[in-house]
Amino acid sequence: MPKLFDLALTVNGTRFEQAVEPRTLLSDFLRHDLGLTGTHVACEHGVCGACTVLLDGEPVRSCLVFAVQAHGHSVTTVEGLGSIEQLHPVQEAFRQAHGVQCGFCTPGILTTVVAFLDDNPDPSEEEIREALSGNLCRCTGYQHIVDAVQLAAKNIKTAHQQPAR
Amino acid sequence: MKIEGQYTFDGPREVLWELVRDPQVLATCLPGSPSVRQVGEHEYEGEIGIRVGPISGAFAGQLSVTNEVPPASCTLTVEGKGKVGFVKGVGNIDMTDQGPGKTLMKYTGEVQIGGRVASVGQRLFDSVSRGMIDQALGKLNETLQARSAAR
Amino acid sequence: MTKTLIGKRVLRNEDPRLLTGQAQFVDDVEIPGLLHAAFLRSDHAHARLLGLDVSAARQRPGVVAVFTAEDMGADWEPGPPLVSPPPTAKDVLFHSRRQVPLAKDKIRHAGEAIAVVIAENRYIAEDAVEDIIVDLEPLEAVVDLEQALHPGSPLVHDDLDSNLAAHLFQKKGDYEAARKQADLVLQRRIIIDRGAAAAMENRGIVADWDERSQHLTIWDTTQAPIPIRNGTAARLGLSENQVRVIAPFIGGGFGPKMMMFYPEELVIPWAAKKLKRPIKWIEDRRENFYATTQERGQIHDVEIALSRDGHILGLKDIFLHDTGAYDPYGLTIPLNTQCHAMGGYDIKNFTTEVSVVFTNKTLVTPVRGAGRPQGIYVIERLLDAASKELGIDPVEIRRRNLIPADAFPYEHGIIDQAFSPLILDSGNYWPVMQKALEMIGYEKFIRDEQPRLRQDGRYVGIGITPFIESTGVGPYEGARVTVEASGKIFVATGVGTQGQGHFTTFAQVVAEQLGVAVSDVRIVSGDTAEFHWGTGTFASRGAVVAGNAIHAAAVIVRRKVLELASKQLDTPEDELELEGGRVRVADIPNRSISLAELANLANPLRGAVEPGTEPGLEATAYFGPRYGATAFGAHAMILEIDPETMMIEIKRYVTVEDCGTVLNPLILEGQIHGGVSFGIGNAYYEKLHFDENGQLLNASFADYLIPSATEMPRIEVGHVETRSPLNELGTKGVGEAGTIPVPALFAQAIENALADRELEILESPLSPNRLYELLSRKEAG
Amino acid sequence: MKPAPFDYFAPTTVEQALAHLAEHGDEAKVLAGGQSLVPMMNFRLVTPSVLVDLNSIPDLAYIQPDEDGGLRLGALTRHHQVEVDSLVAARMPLLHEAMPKIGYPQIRRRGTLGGSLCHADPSAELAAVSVALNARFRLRSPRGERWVPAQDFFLGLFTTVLQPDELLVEVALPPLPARTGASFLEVARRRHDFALVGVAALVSLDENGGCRQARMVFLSAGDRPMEAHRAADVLTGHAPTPEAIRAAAEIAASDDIDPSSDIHATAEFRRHLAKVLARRALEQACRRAAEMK
Repeated sequence: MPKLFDLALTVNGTRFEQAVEPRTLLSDFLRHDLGLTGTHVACEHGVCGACTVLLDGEPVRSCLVFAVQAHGHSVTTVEGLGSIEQLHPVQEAFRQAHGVQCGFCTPGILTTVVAFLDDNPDPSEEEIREALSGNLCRCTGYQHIVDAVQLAAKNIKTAHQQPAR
Repeated sequence: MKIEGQYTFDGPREVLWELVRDPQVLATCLPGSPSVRQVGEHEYEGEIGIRVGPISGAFAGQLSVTNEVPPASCTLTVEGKGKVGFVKGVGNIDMTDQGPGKTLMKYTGEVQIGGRVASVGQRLFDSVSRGMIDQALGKLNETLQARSAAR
Repeated sequence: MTKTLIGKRVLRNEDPRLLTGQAQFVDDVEIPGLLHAAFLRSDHAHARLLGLDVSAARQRPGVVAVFTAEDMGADWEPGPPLVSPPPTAKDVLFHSRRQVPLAKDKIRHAGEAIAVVIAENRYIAEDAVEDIIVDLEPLEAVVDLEQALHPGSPLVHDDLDSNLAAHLFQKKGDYEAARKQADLVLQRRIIIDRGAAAAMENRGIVADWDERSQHLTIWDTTQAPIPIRNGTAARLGLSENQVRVIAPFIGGGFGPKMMMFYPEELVIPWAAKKLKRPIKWIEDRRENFYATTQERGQIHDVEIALSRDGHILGLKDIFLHDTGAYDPYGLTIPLNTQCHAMGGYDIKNFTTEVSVVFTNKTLVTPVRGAGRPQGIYVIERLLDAASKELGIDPVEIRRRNLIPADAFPYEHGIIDQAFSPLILDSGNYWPVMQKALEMIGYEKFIRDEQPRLRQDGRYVGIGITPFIESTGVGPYEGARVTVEASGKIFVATGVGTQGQGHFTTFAQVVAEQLGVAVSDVRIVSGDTAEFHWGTGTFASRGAVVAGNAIHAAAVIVRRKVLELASKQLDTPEDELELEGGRVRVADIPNRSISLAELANLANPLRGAVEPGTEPGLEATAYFGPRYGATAFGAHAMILEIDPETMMIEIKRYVTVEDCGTVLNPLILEGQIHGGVSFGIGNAYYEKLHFDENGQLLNASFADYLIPSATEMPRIEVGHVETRSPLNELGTKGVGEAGTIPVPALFAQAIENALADRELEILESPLSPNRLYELLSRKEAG
Repeated sequence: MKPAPFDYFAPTTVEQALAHLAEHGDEAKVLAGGQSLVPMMNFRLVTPSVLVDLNSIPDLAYIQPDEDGGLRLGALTRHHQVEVDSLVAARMPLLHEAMPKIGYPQIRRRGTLGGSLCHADPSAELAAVSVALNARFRLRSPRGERWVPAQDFFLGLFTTVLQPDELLVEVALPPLPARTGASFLEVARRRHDFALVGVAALVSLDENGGCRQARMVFLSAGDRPMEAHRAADVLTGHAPTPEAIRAAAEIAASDDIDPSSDIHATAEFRRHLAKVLARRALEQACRRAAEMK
């Protein structure tokens, strides 16, 4: 039995310390140890993107990262984006454009898109589809998701243009 | 999956036949060169360790030789079973003289792969099996050269 | 009453929870003391189970129990049949062989469960599965549909004298006579292969037996919670009220989550009750490819007889249907195929004969489309062949054969999947096709664009495919609508939901009647503690059957509300209107009373109520259609193929749907978009590759290719509305419409793009490699 | 699908990492980006008893210019860094063109240059590109340091010259000859799937537009990156006419590669695709070279 590893990391702004088995996948640690079940697991071999989280701001597959590798780093999950009362602009756009059906792939898509729009605030449809190419969705055919990303980009831009009070 | 090919050995057919009929020799040509135990008149057992880069698996293997027509042809059956799945290979080999000190071996057969390794590793089979066969025949040829030279 | 909500693009009630990671899926259920299960599955497709040694696994630290078929003792029995063979139809042969909880004696498909490990966590459970020593004697596998029926083929079920699972013959008119009149008779062999549903959420089940209250709670990724509850209670010797089945948020269904009972659904609740501990099993993706049902495998030998002017005189379709290792789902799929092989066409003479075949492959049950795409593929491929033979434009030959508007209801005289007569209830087909032609600019493309592109050396093709979809079948669904003391509305219904937006469309139906905001209507679906009559979400029936039951209940509640309000406001009911959560006098808006007040008045705590009155503003109602409503649609596509690499780009994609009354266009479009991407997968990307030994070679998302955002085109959706006379709302189902015609359309468009190669496509799915083979063969002659 | 147990080390220096490798030898696997290794571990096809994680070692991720116009890249440089780096775009257009074709966006955020090369997947873009660019690999072990040319690094499927106690620490890319045009093309089922076949091509033209040097390396066309030597000979020293290019493509597809069959493509189809891609890549590379002053 390999020895446990004393893991310390920040998730959605909160610091957690816990001893874990080295083989524990970050996805399982978030879901089962921290109870952050918004991050979903659908393939566990790095293709579907449902488990995408932000590791130090970078979108990564949490099923391809061991929890111990997040030691001393900061993780953002879908729970860290917005709340039911206060949706993140990207979440709000997904609601407005019906970018959600069963909602299982959605958390991984939201984290991917938030990072994408940070890098590329004014993307073309082609760039959006490329950015989404690592996230599989079986319900939507992606069209309303693409619309949602376009809407989010537009809303975020106009929000920035509001004169500061 | 079908396998088919040929290999020209640097040695006389009779010597090659002796080697092919000696499971201890054949074993040294298998991946991981297992030591084999005879368990039947024509059946042998051993531990095959297959390694392809980072992918490795121990297989409890059986080897049997049937349909012998000395010193020309026979059927080799290799079976392995391990945690990652199973492999079964049946090959008919046919040897003909190819000028002085040369023997042409033609082989045709069937490789069957199952379990975990089959369900997610399909894109590797073809090149892995071809690689292993080439490797095995290469080793066999080395042994043959040594044996012939020794004579 | 004027429609205010139905047909509006209302945003979804369920989204905020889904968007913030707050919606509960089965794998999100956490219970103190929860144990985790992993299954040992067969590496072989066909084998005798000679021995099983689980002692090492039982000894591993963290392992609580290991169970085999033997350990289940008398509780070991096959699952129940889901659908019985048609009682009515004659000439039916049916051998019912159902899946087992854990394999005993014999393995019938790769991935069949042999033993289950229950441990402290999933990691340990998987470690222990590797400790189990299983002794299997491999048998020759039954894989090929035709060889399976040859005498001397190995048998999937040793007690049968062949691998024939079922045989069904149906006829309409007299094909042979029609054939004699024909100017043209075409014969073709059409082969359609298997695909997976591949919902993003794998299956899962959590079972929690409370010894003190003697109560079992099950969270299950099922499309049919109520039958699961009833069946589980019966198997475990419990009363139905001792079992509660909850289908919480489900990450996509697409058919296989309707299948029951899966072995895991038989084993996990049994084990939880035996160990008196809560147990969770979550399928992993590899298991999903082996252990979750699949569909589509059929081989058709088909013949069509036409007159010189392109009228179809008759159709004869003899086909094989692959049902996999067991056949719990009866004849649903092949019946759908038979009913769709005539498409939306006026075909007077039809003979169809199916042989259902057992194979050593994963079980087959409906997957989005459920036999319909195969039927449409058959007739549409034949019409394309005929249009070339007869020199009639592909659109024109279809127009000439479509069922005319005045012919509805159109009775075919064969039975459908529900064993009721196949009757197309309503429709107006040609205008739907016309609209699709206009939207994609068919004329202009053929006349101007295609020749110009061809001159530039580009291979761009167009296709258009009409299709029908039988939907909204019985038997029935029900619902209970309640005005709560808060004035908000609570609705309970039995169907599960897998992303179709039921929480919103159902709320719209209720809000429409009771004059409240859609967001003030709370829907609970798929929790047997809330409502326990009904069957499930399948066959594109949710919005039709449950939707109409909810509508009926809402109408009764509205009546109750008006009755009580008219007393309170002492105004005749016909002068009252419901709006903004209040009932008010039409012309005196300030004379009004809130639903909340009425709800309290209807449920007083003291005082006398009139004898015979029911308390509360609540009603339960049921809806069961006489027969299913049939939707119609047409899809059109323009695609470009690189004839050197066989890479394909879909340039335009147009769909026009007639699914009767549209409840919510936003959600309808979503259903269509998703259906089309599913269909594009079926047509070009998705194929389950079983080798000659029954090994599945692509049990991962790296090798099983579902379309991603970079493969999907924009989809332009048009609507035509022909209300169904079969239900109050006038709705028809649409859940599978997007998927059904795509493979046929795709083949048509490729043939059109490669017109000068005279390629004929008679198979699905396709792939670049396959297209290359077909074209090379063609050139070799 | 959960990985088997292993012991985990996160050294903070290369020396520490080498010490762990020396201690555990064959039992240890190096964890870089993990984007190929971890899926195999989740499937339990790979079950190392020790993982040595390089991600805590600083200064293994860098892109530096060489005075001679070449580049040096640290082994732990993530794909995304290479993809968006302007130096790479300016000096190594072939590499720049290939980067977006690797994996998926999220994979490129995590996956590393060195990890991909050491994994030695014959369908990897980077392996083929490194051979085409005459890359040199700096390997370190407790025994010291050695430089290995990319051509000699890849031995076969997932197999390289790396010893169990050896670590790839740096990749050096020499400058390209004057008037060198590059082209990277691949055909995949979905945009980011393993390529059915791909090719990295470089063509250097002399002042009269003749072909001074041509280079093609194929991916998914054998058990390692397959360099088309015979095809190159056909072009080198001649004018890159359409006929010459066609002939070179034919030879590359028939003589220079050894593709396998799988469920997505037969060896025959792969040879066909190789021919088509070779032709298109050579044409594009020539065009780009010709446009240079």
